[in-house]
Amino acid sequence: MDFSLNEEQQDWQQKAREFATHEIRPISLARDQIEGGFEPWDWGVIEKGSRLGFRTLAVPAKWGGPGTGFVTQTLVMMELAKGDSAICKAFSQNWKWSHLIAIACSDDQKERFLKPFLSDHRYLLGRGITEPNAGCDNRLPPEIDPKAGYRLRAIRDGDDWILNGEKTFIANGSVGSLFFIDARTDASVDITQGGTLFLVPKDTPGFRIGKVSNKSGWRFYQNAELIFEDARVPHANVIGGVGTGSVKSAGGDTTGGDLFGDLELSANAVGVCDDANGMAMAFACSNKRAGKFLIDHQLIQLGINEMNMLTEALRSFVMRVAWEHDQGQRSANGVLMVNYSTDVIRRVTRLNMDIHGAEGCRNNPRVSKLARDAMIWTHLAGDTVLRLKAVTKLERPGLAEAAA
Amino acid sequence: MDFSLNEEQQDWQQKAREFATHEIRPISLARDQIEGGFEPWDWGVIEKGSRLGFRTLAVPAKWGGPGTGFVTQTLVMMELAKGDSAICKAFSQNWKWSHLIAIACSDDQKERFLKPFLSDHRYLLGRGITEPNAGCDNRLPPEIDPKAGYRLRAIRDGDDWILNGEKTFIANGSVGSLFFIDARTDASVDITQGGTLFLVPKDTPGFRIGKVSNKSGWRFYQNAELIFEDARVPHANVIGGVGTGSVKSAGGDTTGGDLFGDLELSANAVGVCDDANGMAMAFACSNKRAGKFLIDHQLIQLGINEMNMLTEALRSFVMRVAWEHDQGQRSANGVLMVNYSTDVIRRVTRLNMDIHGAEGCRNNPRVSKLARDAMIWTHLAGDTVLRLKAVTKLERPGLAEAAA
Amino acid sequence: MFNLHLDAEQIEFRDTVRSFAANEIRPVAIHPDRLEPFAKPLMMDLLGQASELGLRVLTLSEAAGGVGADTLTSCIVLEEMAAGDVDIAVTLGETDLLGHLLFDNWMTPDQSERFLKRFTEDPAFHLGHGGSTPEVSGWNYHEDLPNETGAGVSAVMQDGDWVIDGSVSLAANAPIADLMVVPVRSDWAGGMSALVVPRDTPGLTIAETGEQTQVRWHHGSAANIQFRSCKVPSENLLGEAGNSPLSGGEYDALHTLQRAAINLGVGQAAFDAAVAYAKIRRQGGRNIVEHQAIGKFIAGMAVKLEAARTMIWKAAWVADHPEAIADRSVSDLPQQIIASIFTAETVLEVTQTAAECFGAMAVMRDMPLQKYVEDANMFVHSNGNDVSTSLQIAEAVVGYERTPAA
Amino acid sequence: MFNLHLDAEQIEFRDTVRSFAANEIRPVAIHPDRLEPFAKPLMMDLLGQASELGLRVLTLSEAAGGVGADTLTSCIVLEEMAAGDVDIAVTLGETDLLGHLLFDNWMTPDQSERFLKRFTEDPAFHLGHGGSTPEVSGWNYHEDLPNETGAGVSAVMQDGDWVIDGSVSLAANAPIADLMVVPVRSDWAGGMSALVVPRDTPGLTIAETGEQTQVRWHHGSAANIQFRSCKVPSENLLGEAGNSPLSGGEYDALHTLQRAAINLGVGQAAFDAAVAYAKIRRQGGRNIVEHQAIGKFIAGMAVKLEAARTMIWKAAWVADHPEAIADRSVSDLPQQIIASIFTAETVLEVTQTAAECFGAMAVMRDMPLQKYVEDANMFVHSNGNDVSTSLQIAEAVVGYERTPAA
Repeated sequence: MDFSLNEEQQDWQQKAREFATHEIRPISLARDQIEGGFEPWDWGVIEKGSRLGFRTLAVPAKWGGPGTGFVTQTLVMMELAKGDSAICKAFSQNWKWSHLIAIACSDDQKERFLKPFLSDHRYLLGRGITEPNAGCDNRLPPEIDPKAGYRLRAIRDGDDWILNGEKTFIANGSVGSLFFIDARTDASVDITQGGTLFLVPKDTPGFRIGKVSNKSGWRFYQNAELIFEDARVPHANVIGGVGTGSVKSAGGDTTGGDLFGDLELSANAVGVCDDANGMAMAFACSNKRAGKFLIDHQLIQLGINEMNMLTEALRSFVMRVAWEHDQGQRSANGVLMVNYSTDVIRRVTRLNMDIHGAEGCRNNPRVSKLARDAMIWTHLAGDTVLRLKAVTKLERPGLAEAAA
Repeated sequence: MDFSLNEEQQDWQQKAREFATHEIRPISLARDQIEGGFEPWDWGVIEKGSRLGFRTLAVPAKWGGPGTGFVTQTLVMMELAKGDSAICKAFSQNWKWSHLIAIACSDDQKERFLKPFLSDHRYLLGRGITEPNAGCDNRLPPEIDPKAGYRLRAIRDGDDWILNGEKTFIANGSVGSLFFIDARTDASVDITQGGTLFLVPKDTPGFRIGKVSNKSGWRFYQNAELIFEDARVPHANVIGGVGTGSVKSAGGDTTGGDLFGDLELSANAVGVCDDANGMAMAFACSNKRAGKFLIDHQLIQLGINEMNMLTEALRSFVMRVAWEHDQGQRSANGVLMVNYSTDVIRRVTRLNMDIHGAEGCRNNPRVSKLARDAMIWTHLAGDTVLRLKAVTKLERPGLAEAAA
Repeated sequence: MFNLHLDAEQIEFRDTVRSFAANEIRPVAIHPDRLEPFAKPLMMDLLGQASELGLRVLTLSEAAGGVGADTLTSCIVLEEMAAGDVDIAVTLGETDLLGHLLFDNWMTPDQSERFLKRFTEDPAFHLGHGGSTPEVSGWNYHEDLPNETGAGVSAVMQDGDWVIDGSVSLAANAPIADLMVVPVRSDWAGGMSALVVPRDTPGLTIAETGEQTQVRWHHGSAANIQFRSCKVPSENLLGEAGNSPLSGGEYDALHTLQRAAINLGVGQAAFDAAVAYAKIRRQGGRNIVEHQAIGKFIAGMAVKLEAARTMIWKAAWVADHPEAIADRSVSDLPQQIIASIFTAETVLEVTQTAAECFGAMAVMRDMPLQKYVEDANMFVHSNGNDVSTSLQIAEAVVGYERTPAA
Repeated sequence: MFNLHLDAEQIEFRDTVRSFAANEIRPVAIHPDRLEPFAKPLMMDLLGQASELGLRVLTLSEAAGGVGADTLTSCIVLEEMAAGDVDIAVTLGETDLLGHLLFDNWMTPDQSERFLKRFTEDPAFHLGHGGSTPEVSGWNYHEDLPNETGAGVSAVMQDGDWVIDGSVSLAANAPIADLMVVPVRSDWAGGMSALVVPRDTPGLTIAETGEQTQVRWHHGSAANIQFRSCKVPSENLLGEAGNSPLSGGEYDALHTLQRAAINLGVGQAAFDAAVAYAKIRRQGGRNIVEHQAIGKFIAGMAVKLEAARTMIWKAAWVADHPEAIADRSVSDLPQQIIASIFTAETVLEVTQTAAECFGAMAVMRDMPLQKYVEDANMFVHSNGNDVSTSLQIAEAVVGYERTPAA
C-alpha cells in the first residue's frame, strides 16, 4: 500500500498545474460567456497544450507518445479541470481514442492515423455512437428489443463501405480530424453482433458536420451532428472484425470505456470540486455577514466541511481505481466511481452556490459555471442507465446461496 | 502509487476474516438480543480473539506485540466489524490506548502496564474523558468559556493524587483493567493547560464502576460510569507532565485520536457496510415481488448501486488515510473521513432496510441491528462538533489572498 | 370557500387529548423503567381511560352512539395521542375505524343489532382486523399483474355456516379484540369475502407473539391468529360474497391516513424533546439552541413537520369531500398515499435529527429518542410503505390503467 | 370550518391564466430562438395582454378599480403565469403587489388622487421598487444585531422638497416602471422612510444592466437606478417620516409568498415537460415512463409539487386571515418563510430530476430544461433565500426575542 507519486507522475502533475493556472484558467470564464455553440472554442489553448504534450498524453511510448499510465493521466486531468472542466475534456477526449487505437487498430491503421495525430497540434479525435434515438440503449442494450441502439447503416461495396445516417452530440464533432464511427453492418441482430467500428477521417466524401450543440455547461467543449450521405469508407478502416459488435470489436477494452472512460469524468470532477472548494473558502474568508466573516459562521463551516469531505472521498476513490485500471483490474468499481463523481460534483458545486449566496452568485458567474458544467455529469456519468449497469457488474449469489 | 497489500497485511486480513466468520458472526445477533447493559458482553469471544492477537494487535514489536501498522489494523477492523461492529470495537479500543502507551508513557509505566496487558487475555483498556456535562467541549474547547470541559478533580497529596468526580459512557468501563483518566489539576485555566492524564488500574482504592449504559446499538460493547471518591493514584502514574493539558500531554498523538481514532470508526463502518451489502444482495436474489426477483426490479438495483458505490468510496478514503497516517501525515483528512463514515454507514444501513422492506425487517432482526449500530456514529464520528472541528484543520487563505 | 379554520370542537378535542397525552400517558410511556426492557406491553389502563374520553368511537356516527367526528378530527386526535404513545394510538385507531365502517357502512341493520350495543356500551370492547396490512405496493408498476395479497385464510360454506381455515400473522388488535373482521378467500366467483368472527368462536386461536426482541416490527397490539374449522353463521358475512367491503379501498385509504397521523405524532414528540433539550444543554459556552448548527436542525424539523401535518389534514379533508376532486379544487392524485409516504420519510428524518441534538443520550435505552427513531423506521418500512409505494402515484400521474387479471 | 374548496372564480381565473400561459406565452417563451441567446428581453406584448386580463390589478380592491382578489387567488394565478414565463409573472406580481399596498393601504386619499387614475387606466403603467430585495436573512441568529439592510439611498428635506441621493442595484421593475417606491434613509428619528418617485423625475437615472451573461442572477425586469439631487415634493412621502410602511413586514411577507408561487410555476412546468417526454421517449425497449426508475422520479416530483403548493396556499390564506393564528387553527410560525424555503428547495430538486429524465437534451440551450434548472437555482439563492433564512424559523420556534439595536 503506497499512495506516493513517482517522479514522472509528479512532473506531469506540476506541468499540468502550471498550464491550468497560467493558460487555462485566465480564459476559462470568458470562453464560457461567449454566445453560440462553436464560438466558445479556442484553438490557441489547444495548440499550446498540445505542444506541452497534453493532447497526446496517452499515446504509448512505442508509438512515439509519452506512454503515461492511468494514474498519471488522472493526475493531469484533475489539474486541468481545476482550470476549466470543458477545456480539460477537449484534451482528454483524445486520450480515450488514443487508447483505442493502441489496443484495437492494426499496425497499418496505426501508421496511417497515429502519425498525423502526433504531428499536427490541431488533430483531434472523436467517437460517434449516439444517435437521436439511440443513446442509453448503446450502453445497456435491452434484452427485450434487439433492434435498439444505433442505426447508422454501412453496406459493403467492393473494397469500400457506404455509410448512411446521422450521429448526434458527437464529442469534438466540429473540430475533430478523425472519428470512430459505430455502424450497423447487419440490422437483423443486436448491436453486439451486427455492429462494426470504422475509422472515418473528416475529409471522407459524403461525410459532413451538422449542427453544433449549444450547451449550458461545458460550453468550450464541442458536440456536433455528424451526417453521412453515401459516405465511402475503405474496408481497410474497419477496426477489428466486421459484425463482431463494435462495442467490443477487438475483444478488449476497445471503447476506452471501462478502463479509461470512467476515470476521465471522475478525475475531471475532482478538479472542478477543488476549484469550488477554493472559491468557497476564499469567499467565506473575505465576506462578512452580521459582523463576522462567513467562515466564522457555523452554517458556512458545515458547508465547507461537506465540500471537502466529499471531494477527498472522491479523490481517494479515483486514485484507487486509476491504480486498479493500470493493473488491468476490471470490476464494478469504475462505474460505481463515475456514478459517485456525479453525486459529488453536483453537491459540491451546489454548496459553493450556497456559500456564495445571492450576492456571490450574482457577482461571480464562475459560481454558476461550475454548477452548469456539473449538470453534464448527470447524463454522462450518473444517469439511471449507468447506475443500473454498475449493478450488472457486481457478483450475484446463486439462489441457494442467497437463501442460506 | 500502489494499492496492493503485502504478505503480512494479507495474512492478518485473512486471519481476521476467518475469526469474524467462524467466531464472531455466529454469536453476533444473539448477543445483541440479550436484555441489559452488561449482559450482552461475552468474555469467550474476547479471549479467543486475544489468543489470535486481536486484542494486542497495535502493541509495537519492541514491546512484545505484533507491531502492525495502521494499514494492517484498518484491514483487520474491516473484517471484524463485518462479523459484529460492537465486538470489533471491543478489540480495537485496546489498540487505541496501546498506541498511547507506546508513544506517551515512560519506560517504567510501560514495564508496569504493558506486561500485564500482553499476558492477560482479559486485560482491557479504556479512557475516561467524557463527563455528564462535558462531552463535545473536550473535543473542541470553546474559546469563550475556559472552564468548559471535564471537571474531575485531582489534588496532590505527597506522592499521590486524590481524584474525585465522575466519568460517564466510558468505553470498556465495566470490563477494563486499566483506565486513562483525564482530570483537572488546575481548575482556573482551560483543559489544555489545567488537565493531566493519569493511569488508573481498576483496583485503585476509591475508584469503582457505576451504572453500565444500556444502549440501542453496539449492545455488546460496554460503556459505564466511573466513580472516583478520594481515589488515590500515585504520581508515578501521571502520563507526561502535570498540567500540560491531558489531550496533548506528551506533545504528540497521545489520544490515539487524530491518527488512530478516526481510522477506527471509519474502518469499522466499512465492515458494517460490507455486511449490509451482502445481506441486501442475498435478500434481493432470493425474494420475489410481482413475479420477479427483487434484484430484477430497477428500484432495488438503484438501492444496491448506491450501497456499493458509497461503500467503495469510503473504503478508498479509509485505505488512503491509513497509509497517510502510517507516514505520520496529519491533515484534515482524518476527521473528514470519519465524518464521511457517518453519512455512509447511516445511508447504507438505511438502504438495506429499504431493500428488505417490511417483511425482511420483521424476519431478520440483523437488518435493524445494523441501523442501530450505525446510530452510534452520529455522536461519535459525525456530530456537528466534529464537523466544525474538521474545518479548523483546513488551510485558510489570508484576507488579502481570499479577496484577490 | 377555502378556509383553514378548525372549529371549536376540533380545537377542544385536540387540547383535551394533548393534555391527556402529556400528563397521563407520556410520564408512564417514556419512563426509564418501561423504556429499557425490550417488551412494551400495551398500557391497558391508559387505553381504557382514552376510551372513556370517547376516542374508541370517535368517528362512529352519533346515530350509532359515537362522537360522529370527521376524518380530519380523527387525524388531529390520533397525532396527539401518538405523541403520548404510539401503540395506544394505533390500537384505538383500529377499533375506531373498523367500528365506523362496520356499523355506519357495512353491516345490515340485523347485523348491527347483534353487535352494536355491546360495542358502544363496553369501553373495553375492541375490534380486530384479521388480514394483512393494506397492500399499496407498486411492484407491479406498469405491469398488468395484480399485487400479491397476503391472504392465507379461506372459507367454504357448509350446512349454512362458513367454515374458516388458515392463519394470519400479526393481525391488528387481535390480542384485545372481541370481534374480528376477517377477509377470506371463498369459492365464490369474484374476489375476497369478509366475515365477522367473535373472539370466542371455537376454532379461532389467538397467540400473542411475545416478541422479546429489540425491535418488534409492528405498532399497536397484534398477534398471530389461526382458524381451524372455525364456524360462523352465514349471517356473519359482510356485504356480498366475493365482494368484500374490505377490498373496496375505503378501509385501506382511511387506515393509511390514520397511520400517517400517528406517525406524525411520533415526529412531533421527538421534535418537542429536542427543542426542550437544546434550551438547557450547554456546550461551547452557550446553550446549544443558540448555535447556528442546532438552529438549522430545529428549523428543518419545524418545516418538515408543518408540511407533513398540512398534507395529512388536506388528505383527511379530501377523504370526506371527494367532490373537491371533481370540482378541481384539489388534484386527483391519491392524497392519502402522498401524505403517508411524505410523512413517513419526513418523520424518520425528524427523529434522526432530533436524536443528533441529544448526542450520546440518543442511543440510551432509558431515553426516548432511540424509540422514536425505531418507531419512525417502522413506519417507513411497514403498513404498505416501502420503496415501491410511490410508484402508485406515478401511475396516477400518467393515468395508467391496469388491465384486470384474467 | 375547514374547507379546501376553491370558489368558482378562483378556478376560472386559474383556467384562464393556465390556458393563456400554455397557448400564448409558452410557445414564444421557450421557442428555441428565444432560449438559445443569453439575453431574454421581457416580452412586452405578452405582458400587455396579461395586463388586459386584469392581472396587473388583481389584488387591488374593487373600490380602487381592481379585481379585488385575495392573496390565495394571486398565488394561484402567479403560479400559472410563471409556468408560462417567470419574468412576466415576476413583473406583473411586483406591480400588482405595490399597487394594492399603495392604493388600498398606504396612500392618503390625496396621494391616490394624484396617481390612481393613471395606474388603473393605463395597462402599461407599472410600479417599481427602488430598494433591495427583502432581507429575511438569519445570519444574526440569536444575536442582538439587526440584519444588514442594503439601503444605499438617502433623502434630506430641503425647502419643502425631499432631495434624494444614492443608488440601488437591480431595482425591481425599474426598466418599465412609471412610478417607483423608494425606501430612503433620512435624518428623521427612527428608521427608514418611503417616497414615491415618478420615473421622469429629474435626477433619477435608470440604467438597464444589459447583462449578456449566461445567467443574469435575478428574475423579472430590473435595472440599476441612481438618484442625483433628485427632488420630489413632501407630498410624496408614504406614511410617516422615519416609519416607512415598506418596513412594516407586509410587503416583505407578500413578496416572499408571491415569489414562492412563481417559483412553483417553474417546477410545475419542468414536471409537465418531463412527464410528456417520458411518455414518448423510448429506451430499453419501452417508453421510459414504464421504467420503475422514471416512475420513481415522477412520483417524487408529484409529491414535492403537491406539498409545496399546499404549503403556499396555506400561507397565502393565513396572510389574509391572521385570526386563524390567534384561534390556533394554524401554528404561529412564519408561514410565508416556511412556504418559500420549502418551495425553493423542492423546485430545485424537481427541475433537476426533470432534467435527468431528458438526458443530454437537458443541457441544450435550445431546450427549456436548462433554463428551468437555472431559474430554480436563482430562487434558492436570491430574494432573501439563502442558507441562513431558515434560522428565522428556529428563532420563532424557540421564541427568541431580539433586543432592538440601540
